[in-house]
Order: sequence, then C-alpha cells, then structure tokens
Amino acid sequence: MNPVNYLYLAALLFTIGAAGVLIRRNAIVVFMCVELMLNACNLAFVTFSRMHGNLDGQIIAFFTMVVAAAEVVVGLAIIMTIFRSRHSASVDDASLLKL
Amino acid sequence: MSFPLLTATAVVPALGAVLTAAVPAARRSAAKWLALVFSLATLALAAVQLVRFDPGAEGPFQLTESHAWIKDFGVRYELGVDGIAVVLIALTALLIPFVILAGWHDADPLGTTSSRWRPTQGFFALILMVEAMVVISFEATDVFLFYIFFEAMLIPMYFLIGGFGDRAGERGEEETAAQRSYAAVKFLLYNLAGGLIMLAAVIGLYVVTADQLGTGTFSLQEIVQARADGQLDIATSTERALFLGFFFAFAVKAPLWPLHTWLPNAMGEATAPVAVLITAVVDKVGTFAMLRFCLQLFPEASKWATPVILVLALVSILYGALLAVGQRDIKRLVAYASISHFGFIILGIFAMTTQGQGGATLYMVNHGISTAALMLVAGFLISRRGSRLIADYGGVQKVAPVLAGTFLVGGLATLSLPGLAPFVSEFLVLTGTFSRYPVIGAIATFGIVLAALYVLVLYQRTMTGPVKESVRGMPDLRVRELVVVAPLIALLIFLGVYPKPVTEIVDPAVEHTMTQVDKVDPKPDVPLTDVEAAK
Amino acid sequence: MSHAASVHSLWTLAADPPREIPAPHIEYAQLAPTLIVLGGAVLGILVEAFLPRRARYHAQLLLSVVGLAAAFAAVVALAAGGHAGEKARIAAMGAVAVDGPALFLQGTILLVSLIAVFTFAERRLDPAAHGNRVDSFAAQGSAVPGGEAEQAAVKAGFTTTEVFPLALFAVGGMLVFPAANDLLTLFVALEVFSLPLYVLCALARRQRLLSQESAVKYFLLGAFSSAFLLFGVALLYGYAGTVTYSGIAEVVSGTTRTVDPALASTMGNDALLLIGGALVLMGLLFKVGAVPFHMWTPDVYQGAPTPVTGFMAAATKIAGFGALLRLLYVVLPGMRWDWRPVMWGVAIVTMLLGAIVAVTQTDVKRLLAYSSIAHAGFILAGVIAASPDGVSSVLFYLAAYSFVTLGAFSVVTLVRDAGGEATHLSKWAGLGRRSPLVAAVFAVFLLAFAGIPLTSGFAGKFAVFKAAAQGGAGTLVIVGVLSSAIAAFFYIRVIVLMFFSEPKADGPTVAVPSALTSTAIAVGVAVTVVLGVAPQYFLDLAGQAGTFVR
Amino acid sequence: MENLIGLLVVAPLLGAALLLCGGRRLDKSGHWIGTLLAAASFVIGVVLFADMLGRDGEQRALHTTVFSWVPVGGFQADVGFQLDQLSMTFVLLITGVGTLIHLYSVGYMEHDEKKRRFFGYLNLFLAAMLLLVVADNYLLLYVGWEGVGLASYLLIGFWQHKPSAATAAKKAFIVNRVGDVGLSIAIMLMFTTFGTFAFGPVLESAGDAGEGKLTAVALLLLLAACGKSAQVPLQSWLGDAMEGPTPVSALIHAATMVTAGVYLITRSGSIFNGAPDAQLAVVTVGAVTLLFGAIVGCAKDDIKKALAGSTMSQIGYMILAAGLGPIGYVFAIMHLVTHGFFKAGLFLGAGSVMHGMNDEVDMRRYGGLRKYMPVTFVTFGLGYLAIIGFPGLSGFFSKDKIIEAAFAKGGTEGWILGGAALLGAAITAYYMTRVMIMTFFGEKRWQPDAEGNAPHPHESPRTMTIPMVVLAFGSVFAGGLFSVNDAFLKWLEPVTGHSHGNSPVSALTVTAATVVVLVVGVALAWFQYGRRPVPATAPRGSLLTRAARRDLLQDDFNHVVLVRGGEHLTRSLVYVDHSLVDGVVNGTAASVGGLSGRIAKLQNGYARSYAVSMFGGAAVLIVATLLMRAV
Repeated sequence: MNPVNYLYLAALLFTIGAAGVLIRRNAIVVFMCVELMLNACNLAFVTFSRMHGNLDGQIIAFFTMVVAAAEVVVGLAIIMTIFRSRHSASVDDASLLKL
Repeated sequence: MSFPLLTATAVVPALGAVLTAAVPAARRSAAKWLALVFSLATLALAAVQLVRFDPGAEGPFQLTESHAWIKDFGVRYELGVDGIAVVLIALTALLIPFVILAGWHDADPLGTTSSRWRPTQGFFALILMVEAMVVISFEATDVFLFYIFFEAMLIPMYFLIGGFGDRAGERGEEETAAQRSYAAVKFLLYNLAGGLIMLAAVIGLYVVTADQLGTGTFSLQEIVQARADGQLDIATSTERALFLGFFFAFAVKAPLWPLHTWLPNAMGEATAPVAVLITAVVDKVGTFAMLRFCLQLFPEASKWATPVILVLALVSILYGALLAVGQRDIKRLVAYASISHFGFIILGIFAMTTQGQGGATLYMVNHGISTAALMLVAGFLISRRGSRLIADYGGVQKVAPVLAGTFLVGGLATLSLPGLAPFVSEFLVLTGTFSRYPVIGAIATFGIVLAALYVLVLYQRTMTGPVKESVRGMPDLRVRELVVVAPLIALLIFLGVYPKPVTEIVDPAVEHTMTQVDKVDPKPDVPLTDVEAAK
Repeated sequence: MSHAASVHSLWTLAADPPREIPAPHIEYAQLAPTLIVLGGAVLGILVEAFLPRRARYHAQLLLSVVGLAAAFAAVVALAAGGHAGEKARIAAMGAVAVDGPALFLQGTILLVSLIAVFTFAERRLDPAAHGNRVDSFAAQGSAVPGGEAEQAAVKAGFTTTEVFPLALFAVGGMLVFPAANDLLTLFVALEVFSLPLYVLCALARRQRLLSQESAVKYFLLGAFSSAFLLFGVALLYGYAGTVTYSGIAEVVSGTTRTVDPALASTMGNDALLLIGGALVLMGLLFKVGAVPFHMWTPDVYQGAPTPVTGFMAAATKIAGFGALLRLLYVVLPGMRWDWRPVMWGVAIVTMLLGAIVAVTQTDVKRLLAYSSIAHAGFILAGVIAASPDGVSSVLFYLAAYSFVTLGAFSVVTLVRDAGGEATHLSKWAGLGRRSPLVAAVFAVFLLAFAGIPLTSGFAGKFAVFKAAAQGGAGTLVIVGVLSSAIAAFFYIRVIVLMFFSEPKADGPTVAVPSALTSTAIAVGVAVTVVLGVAPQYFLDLAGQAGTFVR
Repeated sequence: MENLIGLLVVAPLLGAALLLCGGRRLDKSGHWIGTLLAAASFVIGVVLFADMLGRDGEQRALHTTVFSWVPVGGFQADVGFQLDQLSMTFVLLITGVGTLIHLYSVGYMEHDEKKRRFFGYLNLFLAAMLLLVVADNYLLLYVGWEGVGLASYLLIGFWQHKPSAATAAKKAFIVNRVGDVGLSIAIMLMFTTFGTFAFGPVLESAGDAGEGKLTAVALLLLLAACGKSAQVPLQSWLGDAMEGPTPVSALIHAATMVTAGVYLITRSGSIFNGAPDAQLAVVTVGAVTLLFGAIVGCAKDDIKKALAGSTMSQIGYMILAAGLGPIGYVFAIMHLVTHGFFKAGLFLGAGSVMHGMNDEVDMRRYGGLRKYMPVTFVTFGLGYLAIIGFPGLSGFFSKDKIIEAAFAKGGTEGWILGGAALLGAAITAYYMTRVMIMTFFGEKRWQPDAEGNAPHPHESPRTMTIPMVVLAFGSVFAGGLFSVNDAFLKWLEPVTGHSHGNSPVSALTVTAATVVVLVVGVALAWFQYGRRPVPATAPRGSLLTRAARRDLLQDDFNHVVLVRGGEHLTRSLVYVDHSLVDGVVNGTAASVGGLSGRIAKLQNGYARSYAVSMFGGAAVLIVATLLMRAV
C-alpha cells in the first residue's frame, strides 16, 4: 500500500487535533487535542522515514514522545492549579486578561 | 592638535546643565547663578569663535574638528562653522543669559512638594541643555551628527514646555495643566514626526552614498565634493525624495504653513522665556538647516521645489500676520507674528539671491533679538497681571511707562521699522525676492502693513486708553527686567544702524551657498553708467 | 544502486549480524556554556531536595549567579578562541552550531538572564509577611490562592525557590535554541525553554488568578504552536530526507545527489518544502510575538510575575530571533524569493498593529507588551535585509532592546500600592513629583523604546533600518518610521502622566529596592546610554558575529 | 562743511535720546534742552546756507558719504548726505518753523506732566525729517520717511489716555504704511532696474530705462506721496490726526511732514519727466484732492479739522504743480514754503484760541474773540489773508503761479486743471473767511461747560505769541521776497530745471481771475456767516454739507470695506486655522486612537479565539508562500 496514504492520515489527524483545540472548551480536552496533533506529526515522521529509507524519522518520533510526556507533566500541573482555584476547567472562564 | 573650540562651546553649557541639575533642592538661588555663569561662559566662547573666525579665509568651514565616531554608520564627529553658523551660534549664546535672567522666578516651586522635587534646578538645567544641543547642531557638518541633536533637542524642550507655565489665572489649575501638556505633546509629536520622516531620508542618503562611493558617508563636505567631481550622481527622483524628507522636518521646525499649528500652542502655554527659546533659538535650526543641508546637498531638487516653497512662504507671511491680528492672547499673537517672520526667512532662502539669503541669515539674528525683546517684556507684563488675554489690560502706559516704552520698541522692531535691525534684513529679503520673482516680492511687501496692524492694535489695546482697574498700581520694570531688555534694545538699534559687522561675516558663506546651487544674481537691466562705476 | 540496497536493508536488518554503532563524538568544550547552565539547574534541583528551607534561597541565588557567570565566561573564552570567526564549527554530530551569531546571542542571553535572576531574587519590595522577607513569587505554587495551605505556607515563610532552577533550565534551552543546527534540536530546545517559562508564569505571589490564567493561555497556545512547528519539521524532513540545516539547504539549492526515482514523489517536492517552511516559521514567529501570532503576548506579559515578564520579554525574543535568523539564512536562503515577501507582510502588520493598539492601553505591562510587538516588527525589518549587515544589525538591536526591556520591567516592580504592583497607568500620575529619580529612569527607558537619538534604541533602529534599506526594503523603512511616530505617542503619554500631571492623594508608593534590583536598573540605564552614545565597539562585535556556519 | 550736514541730523537726535532716556531728572529742564537743540540745528542750517550762497549755481550741491550701511553683494546702501538747493530750502523751513514751534510748545504744554517726552518726540521728528531731506539715496530717505511717520504716530497719540487719540495715531501710521509699501517696492524696482537706488546714478540714468519701468516707479512713488501727504485716496488719516496737540498739527500736519510727498516727487523729477502717464495721474490726484480738501474744509465746525481740510487742499495744489513737471516744480516748492509759514501760523493761532478757551475746538462756541486776544487775531488774520491769496501776500504769489502753470500745461488738460485750481481758490477764500468770522467776529457764543466753569478768553503768554508774530511776518513777506526778480526760481532751477510751457491765457488774465474768484468766495462767506448770527448748534444742512462733515463718506467706505471686511477675514481665518489646518492633525490622531480601540477589541481574553487567529495566520502564511511560488 502506498505510504503516501499514511501522510494523508497524518494530515487528517493533525487537522482534527487543531479543530479540537479551536472548538473544545475543557482545558484537558484541548490539551489532548494538542497531543493528538503531536502524534499526527509522529505518524508523518515514521512514514517519511519509511519512504526515505533512513531512520532519522523514527528516532525523532521517540524524541517527540518524550517531549510530549514532559509537556503533559507541566500542562496538567498548570491546569490542576487553575482548576483548584477556579473549580472549572473551562478555557473560556479564564478570560480576565483582555483588551 | 589645537584647542577644540567648537566642542568646548557645546560642552560648557552641557556641563553647566549637569552641575545645575545636581544642586540640592534647598539651594535654589545657587542653581540660578550657576546656570547664569555657565551661559555667560558659553557667550565668551562664542565671542572667541567670532574673533577667531576669518571671513576672508579659504574653504567653506573653519575651526573644524573631525574624529571617527560610528564607523559602521559612516558617521564622523565633524564640526565646523561657516559665516552663517558662527553668527547664529553667537545669537544663541547671547540670548540664553537673557532667557535665564528673565526666567529667574518662573520655576520657583509653588506650595509644598516633595523635598526631592527640584523644578528650579531642572528648569535652568534644561535651558542649558537646549543651548548645548542647539550649538552643536549649528556646528555639525556631518548630517547624522546634526540629525541626532536636531532630534534630541526636542526632549529638553518638551519638558520645558510641559513642565513650566504661567500661573493658572482665570483658567483653573486643571484646565491650564491640560492645555500645557497638550501643547507639549503636540510640539513633540509634530517635530518627532518630521524628524522620523527625515530619518528615512537620512538612511536613504546613506544608502545612495554607500552604493556609489563604496562606503556610506554623512560628511557634508565629502558628499558635496563627490558630487562636484562626479563620483556621486544621485538620480533626480531620488534626490527629490531625499530633499522632501529633509525639507519636511525643517519646515515643521521652522515652522512653515501649513505645518505651523504646534507653535501657537507651544508659545502660548510655555513661559515667556521658554517661548523665546522656542522661536528665537530652536526654530532657527530649521531655517539654518534649509540653508546648509537642503540647498547644499540637493541643489537641483531645491531649485525644482522652489516655486512651491516660495508660495508656501508667501502664504505663511500673510496668513500668519492676519491670524496675529485676530488673536486675543498676547503670546499667541507673537507666535503668529513669528510664523509670518519665518515666512520671510524661508522666502529669502529660496529666492536664491545674495540679498535674499544674506537677508534671511540676518533676519534669523534680528528676529531672534526682536522677538526676545517683545516676548520677554510681554512676559513681564503677564507675570504682573497673571493673564494672557489682551482684553485684561489697558492704559498700562500710564502706570508703567518704561514697560510700555520697551514694549513699544519691541513692537516697532517686530514691524521692522527703519533704523531698527529687522528692517535691514526684511528689506534685503524682499529685494532679493523681488529681483528674481517680482510678483511674489511685491505681494510679500504688503506683509509690512499687516505687521503694523497687529503690533499697533496690540499696543493700543494693552498700553493706551483709560487705566483699567485690573492694572492699577502695576509696578514698572524692575532692575533685573531692565537689565534683560535694555541690552536687547541697544542691540536692535546698533544692528539697525550698522549691520556691516554681521553682513561681512555672512556674505562669503552666502556666496558659497550660491555657488553650490550655481545661481547668480540677476543683473540690472540698465547698463552701469560711469556715475555708478565711480561709486 | 547503493540506495536501493540501503532501502532493502531496512527490513532485512534482522538477518545481518548487528553492526557496531559508532559512539557519538561530542565537543564538550564548545558546548560548555549550555552544559554549565544545565548542570547548574540540575544542582539547583538537588539543592531543593536536600537543603533546609532557610538555606535554599541563598544557595540557589549563589548557584544560579555563579552558573550564569561561568557560562558567560565560557562564551567569552570561546569567542576569544576564535570560535566566533574562522574556527566556527558544527558541534555535537551536527546538532549544534558554534559560530559568531550563536556565541553573540548566547552571551547576550546569559547577561540578560543574570540581571533577570537579580530581579527574581529581589526581597525588599513586598512588605514582610510574618517577619519573613518575601519575593514576588508565590509562597507555595500548588496551594490554592487564599486557601489554608497557602496561609500556612505564608506563615511558615515559604518561598518558591524552585524558580531559580526553572529559570536556569529555560536559559539552557534558550542557549541551544539559536545554535540548533538541525530541526530536531530546534524543537527540543524550544520545549526545554518553554516549559519552565509556563510554570514560572503561574507563580505570582499577588493576583494569582491572573498569573495562573496567563500560564494556562501561554501553555495551551505554546503547545499549539509547537505542534505546528513539529508538523512543519516533519514536512521538511519529508522534503529533504534529513533534518540537518545544511542537508535541507543542499536539497533546496539543488546541489544534492541525484534523487532515487522511487522517492521522487516526496524528495524535493516543493509543496512539502513551502508548507513545512511556513509552519516552522510560524512556530518561531509565535515565540517572538509577531502578528498574527502575537495574541498571547499582552495577556501573558500582564499576568506573569513582573520579573518573569522581564526575563521572558528579553531572553525569549533573543533566542527566538536567533533561531529565526539561522533558519532563514542557513536553511532557506535558496528560497529567499518565497519567504521574503511573506515576511514583508508580517513585518509591516506587526509594526503597525503593535504601535496602533498600544495607543489605547491603560496598563503599563500591557503597554510594554504591545511595544514589544512593535519592536518585533522593527527587528523583522532587519531580518528581511538578508545580508550580513542585516544579521549584525539584528544582533545589535536585540542586545540593546533586551536590556532596556529588562530595566523597564524592573522599574515596574518598584511602583506598588496595597494590592502589589500598581500597573494601571492612572496610578502613575505625578510619579515624577513623588520620586523624580525613578520617573526619570523610566523616562529614559521609554525614550529608548521610542528611538530618540543618544539612546540605544535609536542606534539599533538606525542599524536595522539602514540594513533594510540597503537590502532594498525601502517601503519597510517608511512604514517603520511611520509606526515609530505612532509609537512615540504612547511612550510620551506615559511621560506626560509621570511629570506633568498632579500626583493623586491615594497614589502608589515607590518601594526602595535592594542592591539587586538597583543593579538591574542601573545596568539597564548604563547599557542604554552607552549603546546610544558610543555604539561602535558593540557594532563591531555584532559585525564580526555576522556570519553563520553551514 | 560736509560734516556739518551730519550734525544737522545728530543735534535733534541727541535731544531725543537725552529726553526719552534721561528719566525724571530732566523733567524740569527738558523742554529747554529740546528747544535749544532744535535752535542749534537751525543755526547749523543757516551756516550751511551762507556757505552755499558763497558758491555759485552748479557747485552749490554738497555730497558726503559717512559710512557703508548695508553692503550685501550688489546691494550697496550707504549712509550718505546730499545737500543741494532743494534740500537746503527744506532744511531751513524745517529747522526754522521747528524751532519756533518748540518755543511755542514751551508755553502751550506748560502744564502737561509728560512735557519732557513731548519735546523728545518733537526732536525725534526734526531728526527724522532732516534725514529725509538730506539723504542721498532712496533707502536712507525711506528711513527718514518712516521715522517721521513714527514721530507723528507718537505725537498724535500723545494724549494716550484718550482712546480717540490712540486710534487716530494708529490709523495715521497704518495708512502711511500703505504708502510706504509703494515706496519700498519702488526702491526694489530701482534696484533691479539700475542696480542702485542712490539719487545720483538713478536720476542720471533714468532716461536709459524704458518708459514702462519709469511709469511703474513713478506711480509707486506717487502712492507713497499720497500716503504721507494725505492725498486722495489715502487722505483719511489727516483729519483724525488733529487729535494731537496743536503745535504738532502746526509743525507736522501742516508745515513740514505732510509736504514730504511733494519733496519726493520733485526730487524724483527726472523719473516723472520720463513717465507722462504717471504725471497725468499725479495732477489728477492733486486736482481732486485740492477740491476734496476744500469742500471738507467748508463743512467742519472743528477749527482744527477745518484747517486740516485746507492743508489737504493746499498740498493738492503743490502735488498738482509737481505733476506738471518742469513747469511746476519750482512753484510747488515755493507754495510749500509759503504754506509752511501761513498754515503754521494759522494753526498756532488756533492753538492760542483753544488755549484761551479751555481747549474748546467747536467754532460755533467761539465768536467775537478779537477783543480778547488781539495778537492772535492779528497774526491769524494775516495768515488768513495769505492763504486766500490776498494780493501782495505770500499765498498770492505762490498760488497764482501754480494756477498759471496749470493752464500752461496746455490743451484740454490745461483748461481742466486751471479751472479746478481757480475753483479751489474760490472755495479756499470761502471757508477761510467762514473760519475767520465764526472765530473772531460776531457776538460771543460760549457757555459754561459741564462742570459749569465758563471759559475766560485771554491772550496767550509770550512764548506762544512770539512765534506767531514771526510766522505772520513770513506769511506776509516771504512770497514777495521770493518773487523779486524770480529769486526763488533762479535758486532752485539748477536742481529741478524749469520750463515756461505755453499758457493759452496771459499771466495777467489769470491774476485777474484769481482776484475775482477770491472776492466771490469772501463775499459768499460774508453773506452766509457775517450778516446773520451763527447758530451755536450746527443746522442739519444740505446733503452735500452732511457728506462733507463726514469727509465725503470716504471714511465710512474705508470702515465698511476695509475694517469690517478685514475683521471678517481674520475671524474666518482664525476659524480655518483651528478647525481645518489644526483639525486635520488632531483628526489623524483621533482616528488612530479609534482604530486602536477597535483592534484592541480582538484581544477578548479567550484563549481559543487567540488560537483561531494563530490557525488563520498559519493558513495565510502557507497560502501566501505557495502563491509566491506560483506567481
């Protein structure tokens, strides 16, 4: 099967993730969408790596996972604190800073 | 290497500014005297310049200094004076002591403020700072160096306008403060906008020189030289664009109609000495720069723009005068009168005749002195009554004859009465214009009627007639004030009767400028008879 | 043929005996600055873990100051050793470049961070809580604002000394960011310096809600943008089959070896290149706060603890523009004609929008945020010049700008009332009467922002515009001066407020800072004036650092 | 000798400086210092005169250059003096009459606390006027020209507490300025035409310039003359100028300054000779003014205003004569001198009357004063006879000559001008008789004023009467002396040149005609005012009378058109400046502010909308990049 299709899939996933970020209110969900985008990238990487026949892409994928994990730690921590002080995880509630 | 006279002339007031600012809050009068001393020292240095300056010498600039400064920008620290600059420096140095004396009490803090708030020190320090920057921009022969101080001088000026004003009087404190900061901001933004447009042109100039000479340069002499021997050939369109960039900034500073509206606000809200500083000293940099930079860097473009500029100048003359007639506020009236006078100066510069440009230079000097005289006396008057409205005065001549007399002399100088200095320059400008552009010259001449109108109306309304209650018991000029006014008036008379010392110094510089733009005076159409040959 | 084999080998790998993997060769000396900083950060964590609370503050402060200073010394040593010039190399198996721009930027970042750490450690501004001097960070980051936990922490005199290692980690990332020589390193570095910043933003002692909100926004948007960047990286990888800058550059400029038809579909496919490039650009533009990726800036600047804001505003910009320069000059010079027009647009919009919106701001920190956006626009003008002059002008501008910014925000920390810092402009009325010195200093910074001659701001602006004009971007210069004119308006407005309006009765007080903040401000003023009056030396420095290594 | 010329000017200038800057310590002696210095310059004048008589015709002119004033490129203005017969005549007139009037003022201003300043101004005037007549180039003349303008401004407005005085002074100066514009442009035109504006070269090479240029210069000079000499259309200021103290009116607005215009035209003779059209304009102005002034003079009840009208008309005669060219120059000057005597005398008389009548000026409140102030009556009477041209007195000779010359112009012009001149003579006789009768004859008509203190008419002190007597002598004999074998003609001819023209009527006829019209005029006045008592309040009078009282509505015209129009213009300009020129600037600022507010709205605080903008931005970025490659 033509590996290019995986690219299309990756693009699709990426777009879904982006759309999610724009649409969903819950901070956690938004954050998961971001993760989805990252994983879409991973898919793209491995696909390209397969097409180019070198391992760089696959290695990068591992890096990405680690970074994503780190991001999760920090992100969840921040979201937790704001959830505790606001009792709401809605992104839109956090809109004191404006204009 | 010889003693850097030009640098010293600029450094001394700057140093004075720093020291004055450092005087502790309690020792207010010490600050005043310190400032006065330093301004006098500067005057002495300026006098030395006049002496050391040799009108007959070769080359455009004298007493030159040149040091590397910012290599990457092609900027050198290049100073030098020609006849025009040296005279204007002398004028500046001469006026500052009077400004300081006249403003002796303008900045005494009213009421109780924090012990660290030292308005008086600030006031005099700023004045000296302005002087330093003006002097160096007269001396700079490097475009960038000039630009830097041309712009930087706005900041101290801005604080002088916005920070110190007349006592509130009828208008409430709030209103006055609002008006004042509006005026200050307007002044700054107007001039800053002009300066930034010029910045673009300055950069453009660098690019042009960098492209053609290999290394970009801002040195006036180098550029002029390069153009002379054809290494540097600026495309017509480029030259025009650059010229406009420069001219815009200078026209704002000058100020030329229709870019003048900041001046009345600024002069109206500032204290009289500061107003003098604006119109008699700072604005001169604009007209001076037209002569030195616009004409010499972009001769072709200057000629190209001349018709429009002449018309604008003509409009300024009549428009300013008419508005002066229409004013109800003494200081604003003087401001509009100045606009009219700057019209004359610009007219003379772009008439491109020896008389016109020589007259314009002389005009800068005389206008400085006469406006100073008129405005400072007006300031004394205002300080007595606490109002700027003409309507609040009347019959002052009866209670304070000396004040009225000096005011009248200042006014007569402003309407350029023969025998007083301004007449000479105004007539030269008009003749110079007339000899090339008869119609414009003739129309401009009607400015003198309007001048008579606004001066005499002002004098009549304030000084003559029955004594108003509000001015009854108004004290006459005090000694300090007399010390300020008397020398100015003496100077007005002297330069009116014997302007030769100045014209002698200015002439060669003007000739040089004329050759730069390669123009020659139109010849009289009746061949010289032996009678004239004999003369 | 050989490629076919390699492709084949992908799935016949298992059959062959395992090949020996060569150990990576790392030039530790040339990476010293980064290593020192990161090492310091790790030590900092250990300090947090093992030292008693009382001792931590001083230990951390000492540690980070020494660490940063040492790193800076290392940078200087490298530069002196000629690594900025002829000995410029790619280090760490092509991951990091050690060349002029990298060293210059790293040096600047280190200095800025050093100053920033001073402001982090300032403990005299806030009134003592229960007899403990406190800094501007939360007593306990995890505690709910106003909750019992927090009160307890305050009573116990806790302070979040973790900020120091966090800052050091961020600095470490920033050091790598402009030096990164392949897209992966770029991405990792980005995350390494972003994540600590997200956390730092959430740690304000006063106005925790705002602080946390800013953190959330910054985090989400940051993650969002880095996702874009990563996707861009993926596409570029797909395009070039490699992520090293030089490799991609070769493919772009078509100097690479002939392409196997089997891979033609992706290899050298310009669509991938263009889209990928655009996405990576976007990731970087987000970090430098260029329109339309600027919207996080005002909110985060306002919400974050002011010392952090200063640090962020200064250091992030340097790192971001460093990376941007390298990307555009090393990776994509071959496609200059594709990215330049786009960047033109971005630059123009950024300059104008930043200046215009700032006009109506009422909060000092937001005002400075928008001004930073406008300045990003000015710097972009220099970036677009696409000439060594452009590079050096940008370097100079960054150096000049960062110190002014830091100084300005440090001054902001001084003006306080009951609710902490009084950042609303109306409260600054008449500050010049109350404490002329502070007001004067702030005025100097504002004038530098406005680009008034004799300040570093002017020198920088002139350098950038000059480079742009010579690079044929005259239009940008015109727009630049126009927006500077607009920008001047609001800087002046603040000055008017401070000097020409009567102080309010309930106006804020100006706290007397300790030596730490004072140093920060003093350095700011000094740099502003020196770079304004005698910039030649630093211009030379930036000039020598003007060339990238491939 | 040459150096004395400078001294001539310096002496009174010194006086002015002393008195104006001297301060209170000179209050006691000030007036005598002033008088002394005036006398000094008179003495110098006499010495120079004697010296001049010592040389014969062509060598009489003295010339000296003191210093180079304004040297700029080709523009070379020197301070230099030229004293020829023409100047000499003026010098003697000015210093002589001037000294007398100083003396008179000592008495007249005795009780004024600002006496010192008054004499300072008088000296200033003398200096300026002398500079005007001895200058050797037009620019220096211009200095004197405006100098006298200043002096007249200061003196008209001397009683500044009276708003009317201040206004009159301002008006005088500004109207004069209009004339000065003419003079300055004329000088510029000379400069561009001849490359100089010194009398010598300009007048010598006047012929070489085209007639067009000459006409232009001449007309501009005429404008100047109109301003200074109160000729139509710039005459309006003279009447109001009577607000000044009477000695001022006598010296400046009768004897000397107002005749400067005549001097200018005569001096520039060779220019006018080359420009016939301009000359036509000159004579027209002269003729119109002499009638205008005379008519106004008939209607005024204010004695000084009546005399002012007469001055206007007499100067009209001079201008007319000067416009006739070589035929008339000499007589213009001659009439100028004699007029200087009798008109000054008349004014001093009027002053003396007012002095005795608590400064009452309305002739309808006089009457029968001859008993109370005999000296004044006699001297005034002689002046009266002189001005109406009673045979044998000064006025007779000079005016008669002018009328002859007018006819001698020849052709229709000659007839018209001559006719006008004759008519003027008749009217002169009429209104002067009117003045005479209303003041000195009939029964007394004065009553107590508001405060109830009735005037006690009395003769004035010596200091005042002596000058009047001297001037009376002048007005009686001067004309005769001048005409003794054409002494005056011979004296001036070298400077102005002279030609007899071709008169269609014999001199005798003209003389006869003048005498006839004189009798008619006097008789008319006698019937109107001598026979029946004069009403103490002016009757409404005919339309012409009412118009004449208002200076033939010329002032109202000025007011409506110039003053009102000007006010509207300035007011609208102030509006324009504020709302248009400034409005643009403030508008721009405001619009930027508005835009700023609108854009700021996008910053709505919702993270997701920020994300949207980022997403959109990314899209735009991609599309743009692709497009760049596409195109």
